[in-house]
Amino acid sequence: MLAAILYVGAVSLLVIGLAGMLLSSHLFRMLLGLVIAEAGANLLLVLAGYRWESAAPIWESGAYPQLMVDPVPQAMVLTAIVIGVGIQALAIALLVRIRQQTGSLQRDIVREQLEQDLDLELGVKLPSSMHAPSGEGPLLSGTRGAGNEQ
Amino acid sequence: MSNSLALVIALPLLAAFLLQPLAQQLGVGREQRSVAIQLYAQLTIAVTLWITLMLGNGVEQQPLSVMMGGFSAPMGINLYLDRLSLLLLVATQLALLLLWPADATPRIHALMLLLSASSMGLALSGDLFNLYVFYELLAVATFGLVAANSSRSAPLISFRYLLISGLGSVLALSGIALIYSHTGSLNLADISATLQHGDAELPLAAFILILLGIGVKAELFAVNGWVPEVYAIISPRLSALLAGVVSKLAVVVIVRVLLMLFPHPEAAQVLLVLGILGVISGELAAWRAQDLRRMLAYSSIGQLGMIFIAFSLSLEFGMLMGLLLSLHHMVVKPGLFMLTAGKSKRWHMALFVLFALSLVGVPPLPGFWVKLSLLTGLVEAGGALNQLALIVFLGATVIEASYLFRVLQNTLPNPPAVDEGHLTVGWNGLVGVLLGGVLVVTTLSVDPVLEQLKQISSQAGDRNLLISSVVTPSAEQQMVVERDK
Amino acid sequence: MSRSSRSMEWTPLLFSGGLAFFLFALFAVIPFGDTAMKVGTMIHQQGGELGAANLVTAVVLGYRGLDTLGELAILFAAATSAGLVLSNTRQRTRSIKNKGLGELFESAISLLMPLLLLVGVYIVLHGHLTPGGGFQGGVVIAVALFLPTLARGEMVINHHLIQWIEGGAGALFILIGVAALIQGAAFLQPLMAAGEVGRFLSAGTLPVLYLLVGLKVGAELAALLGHLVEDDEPGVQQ
Amino acid sequence: MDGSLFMILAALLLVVVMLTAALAALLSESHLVAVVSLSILSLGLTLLFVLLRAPDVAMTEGVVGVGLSSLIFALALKRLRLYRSSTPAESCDE
Repeated sequence: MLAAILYVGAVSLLVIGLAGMLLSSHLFRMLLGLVIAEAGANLLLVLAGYRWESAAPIWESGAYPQLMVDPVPQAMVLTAIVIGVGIQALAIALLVRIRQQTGSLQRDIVREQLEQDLDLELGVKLPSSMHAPSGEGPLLSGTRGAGNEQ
Repeated sequence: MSNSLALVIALPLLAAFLLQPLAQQLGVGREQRSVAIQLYAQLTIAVTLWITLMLGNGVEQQPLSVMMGGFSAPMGINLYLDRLSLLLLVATQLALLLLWPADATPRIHALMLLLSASSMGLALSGDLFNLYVFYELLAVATFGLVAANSSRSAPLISFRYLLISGLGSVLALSGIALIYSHTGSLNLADISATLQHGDAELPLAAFILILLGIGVKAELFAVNGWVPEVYAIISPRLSALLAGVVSKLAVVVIVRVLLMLFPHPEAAQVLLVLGILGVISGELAAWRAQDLRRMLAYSSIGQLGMIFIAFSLSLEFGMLMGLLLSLHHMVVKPGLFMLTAGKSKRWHMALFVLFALSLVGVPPLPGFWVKLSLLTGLVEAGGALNQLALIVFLGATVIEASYLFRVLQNTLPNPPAVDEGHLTVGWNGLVGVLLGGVLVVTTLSVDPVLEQLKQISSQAGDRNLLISSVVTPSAEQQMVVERDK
Repeated sequence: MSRSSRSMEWTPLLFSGGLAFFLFALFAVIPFGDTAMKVGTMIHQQGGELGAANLVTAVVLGYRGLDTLGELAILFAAATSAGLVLSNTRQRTRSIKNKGLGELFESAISLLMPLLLLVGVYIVLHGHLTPGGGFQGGVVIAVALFLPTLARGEMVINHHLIQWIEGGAGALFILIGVAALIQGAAFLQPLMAAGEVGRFLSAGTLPVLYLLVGLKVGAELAALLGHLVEDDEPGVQQ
Repeated sequence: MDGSLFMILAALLLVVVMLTAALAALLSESHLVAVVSLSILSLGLTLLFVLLRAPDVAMTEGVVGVGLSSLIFALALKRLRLYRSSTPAESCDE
């Protein structure tokens, strides 16, 4: 019973987070999705080290307890949590820059902007005529465009 | 002595930590400072190369397993150096030396050092969670390097890369949780020994999770959305490094996990299917691409798909095939990326033709032998999926030829003017020439190279050798190492 | 390739749906409460040899010290990257003068800060005995160092100092590992006598390592937070 | 006491709270509510870790998830102007 509740909780967090990452229309919420999924994965790791009727793996009144839970997954979760918060702060820094440059954090808007910028930078003609077969793109100008960056 | 293998990872980290404080102390001009820092960083890598070569001497007979902290095998973390990881390590170190970014800020140099440390860790580590940590370090360093680009879209591309990579690491972490609750261990060799008898469902599921996780860096189908964007904006040197070397490190980690932990046909099938999908999607997108950089990026997805197909074949044969394809791609792709830098000149075109011919598989270049042997391998393997892979593989070769020659076709009628002022070759061009040279030398000596690679792959595919060299000697080592208690 | 991004909406849905099914099916069959615990049992039996009363600390700094080193490197990479991302605008930055939180908060925080620092250091130094240690204490230290910035609304973060702390602490962690190597032992092998389990002065170099971890984590996080507040206001130059 | 009713009920309650908070973090209109929900999720996770005999992890999750992470997100809300009732640009930088 307890196992079912905990595993369902952990996996649900994982799935809700991943779905949020993939489906959100706002970049900030996508990041929140990642944080939720990480929480789920961390819970799974702790569950992997749990043992019935055991104490925390810490010296108690002169000796280690007879039965202890597994300390290894706990150490791994410590590492994972700290890694997670570092990445999270970096992501916020990136969001700040994105916001400065595109003025928006809506997924569709920034994505469109991104494709325009990339095409511009790489010297691809903007799709002025939709009839031009895409395979016949001006690869040459791509080469030169890249070369001109220096 | 063998304990100093840890320095290969520790020295770049140490250098990275100290780089910024030291840089502030330098009282020289901005330019000299930049040169000094680059020298400092490259010297560090050169020292690790030296250590690697020193320790790599006896690896032909017996792989080296070094325990961190002097603990015994499943309890502590071990580094594992066999001929395969030696080859990768040396290739990585050479690539880092050749492709180190010129005149960059101290922060970039620090990130490059972290990238170096993490890739060496990925090549060496024999512990599942430790691999995850190095994998994350590699990812975070790459985010920074991508975002540092002057391109306007750099932060957004980096952010998207971060999300995909984060998704991958969450999946990998759950896979590790699954493995741990099943085997109670994180050491690859130890898990391998444990899993030899037992049911296959849980390990298979864990393998899929870890595969998707680490597959992000290996440009595996379904988690490779970052590839075209990232390679479009980062410098050719960094593209060459990431596409050429780092992706292969991720591939080798996947293969290690596959061969050592889950040598089940189902796991190989998953790899095969994802490989086929990667080839199809990558090559088609490359064919439609409108600029050279993204074309190369997409084609790299396709070629990594082929590498996955190769590794999914039977153990001894697939290992060799995958290794051949990987090494070939490791030379050709950086070469092509390096040629996208700088003004195109006539000899650039000549080199481009050489690389393109080998990539497509025209005899007598190495690419031909590699593709031919994969072809025969797929025919011999039989089975519906393998035949599908065969068809896809042939189709992909045709498409590859078509888009690569389109580049030439567009270029040859109006060749770039010879600019007199630019007689200097430049470092990027020099690296391109060097890689071309490697290709030519390999063409001239196919047989001995193949012989070496056969030995490497047979050693890498030997599970029992791995288990015996990690789990047993470390117990003895623990007896030898005296701890003052 | 994704100009037709609308039609691709089903892919993530399918992906997460498939994953959900896969994961639920999977974790339903894992043993709970009596997992294999092979390494865990070994550490229960031998973990005391390191002299740490808290076995998690023994794992973090002893058995899996390389992971911790990697983790410090990741934080360092994140802080460096964040600095790189936000420093491009630094030239245009007007020195930020936010309103701050007002007099009352300021004095409250100036009382709170030393207290928090003390708590942080306490947590770090008892990491080998009680729950907590370098990471947790480091975070508390980082927040303590950062609070004045938040209260006064101006940057008081000394980047020079932080760089030295983050670089120096990380380097010392590695150098302690290398010291073991020079003595002929393995990299990161715990040095000095383990001592009596449960005493403050026990567990050899472990508390020293944890102190370095705490300093490093605190410095990295303070740097990260600093980068996040220091930059100019968003959307201004648009 | 592990299989006891208390433990089951506590775990159930915490899991329900956490899942609700997770959904709220992704679905709510306001970004502020989303960030607060995330803190609640972390708090639930912290208590769950205590229940699972992982005091070290609980402490980390408490300090990092409830404290630091919320601080970072609060800064982010400010920097990204995601407060629903945010003041116009001029009034922020005097």
